[in-house]
Amino acid sequence: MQEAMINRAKQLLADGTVNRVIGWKRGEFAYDITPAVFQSAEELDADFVFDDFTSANVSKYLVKESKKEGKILAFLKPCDTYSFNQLTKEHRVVRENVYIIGIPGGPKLDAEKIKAKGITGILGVKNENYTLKIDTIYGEETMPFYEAVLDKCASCKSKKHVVFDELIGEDGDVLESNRFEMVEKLENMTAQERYDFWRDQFSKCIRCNACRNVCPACTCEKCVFDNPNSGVENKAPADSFEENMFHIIRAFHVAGRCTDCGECSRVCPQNIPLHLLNRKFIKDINSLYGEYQAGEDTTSRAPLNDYKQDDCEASIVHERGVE
Amino acid sequence: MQVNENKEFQPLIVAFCCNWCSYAGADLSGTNRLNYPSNVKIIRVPCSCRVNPMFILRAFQKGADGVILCGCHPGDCHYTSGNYFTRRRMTLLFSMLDFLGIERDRTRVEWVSAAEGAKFAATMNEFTEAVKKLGPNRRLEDLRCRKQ
Amino acid sequence: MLKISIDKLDALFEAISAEQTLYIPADREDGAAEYKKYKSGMKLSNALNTVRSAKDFFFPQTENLVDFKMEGKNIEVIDIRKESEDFVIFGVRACDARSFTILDKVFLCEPVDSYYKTRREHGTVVTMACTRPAETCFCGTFGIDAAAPEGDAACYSDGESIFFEAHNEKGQKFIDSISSLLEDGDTSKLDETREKTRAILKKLPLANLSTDAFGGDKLMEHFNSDKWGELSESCLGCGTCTFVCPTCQCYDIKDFNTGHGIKRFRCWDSCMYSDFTKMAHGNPRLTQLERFRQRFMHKLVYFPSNNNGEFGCVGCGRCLSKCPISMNIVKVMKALEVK
Amino acid sequence: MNKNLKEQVLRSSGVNVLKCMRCGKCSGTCPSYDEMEYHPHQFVYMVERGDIETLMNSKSIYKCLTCFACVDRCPRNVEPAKVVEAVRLAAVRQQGNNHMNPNQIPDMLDDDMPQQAIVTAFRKYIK
Amino acid sequence: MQRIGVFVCHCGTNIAATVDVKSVAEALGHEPGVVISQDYQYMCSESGQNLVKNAIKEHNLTGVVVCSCSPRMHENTFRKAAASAGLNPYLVEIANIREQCSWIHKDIASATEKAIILGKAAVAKVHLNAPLTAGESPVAKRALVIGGGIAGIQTALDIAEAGFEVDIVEKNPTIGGKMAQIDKTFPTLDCAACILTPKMVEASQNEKITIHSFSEVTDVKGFVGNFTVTIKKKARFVDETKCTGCGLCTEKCPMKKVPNEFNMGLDNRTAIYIPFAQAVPKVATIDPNHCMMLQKGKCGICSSVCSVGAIDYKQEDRFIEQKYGAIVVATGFNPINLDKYDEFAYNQCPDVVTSLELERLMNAAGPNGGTLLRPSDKTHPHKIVFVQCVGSRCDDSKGKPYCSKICCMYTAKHAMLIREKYPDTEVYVFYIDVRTPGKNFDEFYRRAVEQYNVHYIKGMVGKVTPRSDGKIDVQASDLLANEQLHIDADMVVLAAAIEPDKTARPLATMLTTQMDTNDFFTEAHPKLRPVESATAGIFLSGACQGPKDIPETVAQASAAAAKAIGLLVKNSITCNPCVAHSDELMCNGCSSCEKVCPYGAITYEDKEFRMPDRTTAIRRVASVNPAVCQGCGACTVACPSGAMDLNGFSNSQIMAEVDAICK
Repeated sequence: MQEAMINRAKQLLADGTVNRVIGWKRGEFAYDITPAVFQSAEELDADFVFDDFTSANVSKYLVKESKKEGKILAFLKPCDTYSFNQLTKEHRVVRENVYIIGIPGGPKLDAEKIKAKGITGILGVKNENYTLKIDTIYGEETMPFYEAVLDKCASCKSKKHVVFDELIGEDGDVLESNRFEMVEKLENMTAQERYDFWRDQFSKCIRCNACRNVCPACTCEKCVFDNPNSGVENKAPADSFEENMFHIIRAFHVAGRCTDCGECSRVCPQNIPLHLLNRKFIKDINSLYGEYQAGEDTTSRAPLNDYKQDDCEASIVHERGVE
Repeated sequence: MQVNENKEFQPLIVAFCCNWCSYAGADLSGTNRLNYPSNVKIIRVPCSCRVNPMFILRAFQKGADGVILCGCHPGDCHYTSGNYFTRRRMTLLFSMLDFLGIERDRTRVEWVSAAEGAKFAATMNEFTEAVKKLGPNRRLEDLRCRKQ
Repeated sequence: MLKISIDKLDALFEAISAEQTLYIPADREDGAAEYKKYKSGMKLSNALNTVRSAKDFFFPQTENLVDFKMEGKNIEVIDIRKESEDFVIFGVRACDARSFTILDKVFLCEPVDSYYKTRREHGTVVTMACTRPAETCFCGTFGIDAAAPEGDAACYSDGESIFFEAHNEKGQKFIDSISSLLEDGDTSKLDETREKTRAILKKLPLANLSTDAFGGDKLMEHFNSDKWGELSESCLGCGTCTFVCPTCQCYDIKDFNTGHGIKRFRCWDSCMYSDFTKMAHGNPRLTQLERFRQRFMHKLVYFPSNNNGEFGCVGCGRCLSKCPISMNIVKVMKALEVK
Repeated sequence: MNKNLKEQVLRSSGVNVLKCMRCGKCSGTCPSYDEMEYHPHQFVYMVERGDIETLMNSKSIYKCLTCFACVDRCPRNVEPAKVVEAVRLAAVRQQGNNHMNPNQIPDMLDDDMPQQAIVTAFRKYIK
Repeated sequence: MQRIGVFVCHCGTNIAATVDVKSVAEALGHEPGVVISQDYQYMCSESGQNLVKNAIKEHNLTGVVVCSCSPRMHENTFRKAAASAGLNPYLVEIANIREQCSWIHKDIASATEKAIILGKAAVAKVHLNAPLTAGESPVAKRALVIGGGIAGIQTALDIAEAGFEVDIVEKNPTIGGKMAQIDKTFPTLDCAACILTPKMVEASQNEKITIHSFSEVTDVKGFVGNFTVTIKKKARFVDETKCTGCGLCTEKCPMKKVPNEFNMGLDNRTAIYIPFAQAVPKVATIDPNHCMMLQKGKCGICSSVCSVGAIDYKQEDRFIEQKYGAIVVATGFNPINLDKYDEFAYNQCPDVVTSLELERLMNAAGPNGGTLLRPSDKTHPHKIVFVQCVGSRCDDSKGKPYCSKICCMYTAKHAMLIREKYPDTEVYVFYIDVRTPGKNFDEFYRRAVEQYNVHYIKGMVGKVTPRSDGKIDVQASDLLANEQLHIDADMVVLAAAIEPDKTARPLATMLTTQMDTNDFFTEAHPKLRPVESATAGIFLSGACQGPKDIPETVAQASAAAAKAIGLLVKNSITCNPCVAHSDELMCNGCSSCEKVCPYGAITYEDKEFRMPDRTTAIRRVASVNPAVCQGCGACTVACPSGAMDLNGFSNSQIMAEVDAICK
């Protein structure tokens, strides 16, 4: 796959279709892969990588890249295409300036999950028949592939590319995923239990903004939390309220726009399951206003920018679920 | 004289009212001398759709124990569709607050027309009682703002 | 050397926490470790290191500095500093221990930061030697010996017992306070363990990372390097690296209106943020390239330039594992040292 | 009047009888109209009123051919045939223990009787 | 530094009885920024207002807070007072301590405490008030009427009567619309042509009215008072200015087999045609789909017979651009397509017709010259069945959910006319309900029953089956007799539901007006603003807003005209200054705000910006048209970056109020 991608990228660079390529660059170890822009065939040969760890969603980079001179080739996984489409819909990327090659999605691996098994000193990771052979300073270790899969991939919603100029590999389908399981589980807890759960999670927050800055829906020119005139600007949670505030408002601002790409939870250094907030909104929107998948198209009205005269009343919150 | 140590908890209620229906409805309940607790403080907004979730959280942060949002009945919005957006926004916001374990009865949306002075007063009485039962807002408060 | 058997650690922690507040690295539900206030039954984490560094103890993420009270049009200033209590941080790794030295250079030089100083004076740092370094470790690059950590007192484990060694008076006082639980022990197995650790340290993938290309005098070589563009391209501008870093010490001071007064507090800031060092005239570093460069130039050039060659990094490797897009100081150093 | 019966009919038919605007198109289109004591529109109305027992006791429930003409043509998607079927089902269920026993059948059994008819007989006829 | 004046009103005892106004004034006097705090018996009285005015001048106030009755009562009073003292009127805030405090609370202590808090909130808000100036925007003195039916004609005539230029855009070759096709009108049974054609002629002769027939609106830009509309004048291949309407070409045209839409396809017309004798403008139009010259390049007869040389086979669509101050939508209705109602055999049997087809069949200018004959065999029908509510009042999947309103009356009319003219004909009307509200309407229907012996039967027809003997079997249930009927009819007339014209939806998009799910235009307020759309400057006339009969249509047409005239007489419009505005540096250009704006006040433009990182970038940013924005604030919440804010109710102002109340 990696080779096919490099070869196609070289062709497109050579025939002038694009003048650069966005993809992933290999790192020091097996897993520390960085999104990068490649300008030449040599750079591609030297550093371009596509493997079980290339999980980063590069669509957000295209906000800036697509406004530069010339066309850029972007390799997008199915989940990334949803993000890209949503950005197109919101006029944040210039579609004409991006040549999209759809590539197969995950499941991708999570180095944290390998480390959580107590495996340290990781030098290399190989997938042999869905068993990971991990070469470490302390000898070789093995673990089942699926135990190291990223959470976001474990509950993958779609293998379908919703936008592309060409595909490498085959296009897949929208999947029946179990992605709302944990949301449901929380909904069925008592309010006190839910409160305790989230307090436990949010109290870990260090407001590093990784979730926000990686989020392809959070592309504001200036975030309200960075804007001293917004009245809610803050840099660090000085109180539990501010932890709540940041995550509620962030989830609200991306409600109906979040494609559920799962990057927020992937990058959280404190392992806060932030995607649950987004999924709660998605689940509510689906059940209250009809199925809606952000990024599926570029024309539909976002649920929060739309209404029906017979929408349910807000009191529905009082009438359902567990108190 | 005996001083009552256990003073009854008096919640602070912030009510956002749209200028055209609910604020007028509140005025009407005043004109008709319909009582509701002085715990309720009204903020006038042009339309219920002007109310940003940030305002509601801000009220809780600064010490409110309950926030209620009043607007024109669906279909009667002065701006034709404002309250429809309000309804979706607030449904989702309240659902999220509930999801985070914040007591449901601290927030509410109520449609009150300019003619419904009695409904306004009744709603405020009911809501204040409901919040009183919940006690002070502890789950969504900013400790720094707590009054000593 | 004085030692205690590992199975008696509970008793040790109980004894320490009876006297003063004790913080130990403990495992969280999600598998990561963090410093927690010791409570009975809590177990010392086996993890190599905590997600957040130990700097929080002396330089917390947010901290109230002073209160103002407004009565009508009058303003009253209230000093809210309270008498601090003594505390012990147990199990600090060599890298984090060195980070305190670096923070000291910032906060204890004139004008002395009294908030920091008070906490530093009341805190006893008890370090723990590493035995299983990870691939992300490169403390050796900065002359740190993970098998012989600094701190007021140091601990070493040979797998069965933990040995104690005081480095200063405060450390000695700490060991004295628990001496009833300690016994004299044979260090031959410990020496073996240490040698083994040192051998592993030499084999680490980043063991050969060198600081030769950096230092206070290398400003002109790197400042205008064309590598910065490429390196910073992927940076999201979040503050993860800064906030998990044990040596990052930038902060902002802000006022918060509680409704019945003003709280002036300081909180961590990150040079990666777009409004970092925003001043009346505007912002001196307008692009992510400049902000990105600032962070690494500060650690590798400016800090040594102001502090007799000491680098502003301790090689703990937190940024390596936590950066959302895996861009980090190692990649920067490797890219810049190539001419 | 039996409120549970009404509930049962509404639930098993899945029909919202309140949607009916009483246009009578169902009866206008019904091929079995003349055979029926109660006509499709009456079924809908009587179910709305809760008068289920009368319908259950009427032969009309077996006269409906389930041709679905009424379902197809009802302007308001009320689906009267489903109501008829639901009443029929309610009647069948109520027969309960009053069904014929299998061992009673041989006496009456005609060799040429198709099997399906025998099974239907279990449902329809009481002792 | 702010210098704020606080004025606490006693309102006689209305406030002072339950609120200790002195201590309110005292407490607010200590608030930051407050330089003077006074109480007075009646603040709204002249001397009270003078108190405010003098204080403004004396203390050079930068803001005024009046603690008094509801702002809905006296906000304007105090704003005017401030303005007369030289303070911007929008620097005045009212704390409502009467309706929302003294009148609802009995306990003096708690009422006073609350009054102080409300006052503090107002002070906190006024700190952040900005002086606002109401903008003005000029009004183009010309109206556009889209649709040339009776609604459009009436509106145009009324506007022209008031002295303003009006353009009518009609998509068909002639104005007149549906009413021109109708034979008689209820409840008076006078001839439709007799009352309509004079109006059509009046419209064509009125100097102020320009008729763009065979034309369509293709683009609308701008806003109230200042619309720029592009009109496509479709090629009719006949020079309108030359054609005299003599009709020679239509006689000579060899292509005579084109279904005649004016007669609902019941007879044929020629390829070059004039829709009907009284057409306005009376000029010929070539139907390019059937003209042999345009299709095959052979023929040219019309051109050779035309004595004025009006035929121009090379004519192309022309586009004209015009500025308008007001736009009236009068796009009307159409009967629905009956394809999906198989049970009525409309597509199988020529003798099953719609009501509009019946109008033509009975019209003297219709295909049969006014004699009612069956389309199939041209014989007299002796038994006619009318079916009501075909496609109306249906579940969404089955048809239209609404009542088409006009069918009951025109069916009564048809039945009566038939019985009058052909007394040997039996007429049956199958109805669900007979709905005849309106002046002289129910009397009309009763006449059909009592005087003309029309058989009204309650029950919907279930099935219509054409028989081989030429009769039509109509199967229905008589709900009152509780029996099923079979009627062997000669003709069946279906009262098809009516729906808005297909051109309405794209037009609504162009106009940024709202539509309901049935594609009827939504009025600004269902009760109080029934002829205006929510978008300022766009008015609604006739059936485009909902099913209507002719009297109602004409009434609404005149009402819409009155509203349009009310706008056109103004030289400029004063805009509400409390409008939204976008901080372009923050704006993402994501279009969220545009989606929630009910007025179409937000547009986007690509602007060049000097970015914080010293680069220059073209960015898509929102801009709010202050003349169109009504200040609801929906956009401010839809905007994730907080770039949108609302004058007079800004984020910081509302948060300051929240803070003050929660102190």
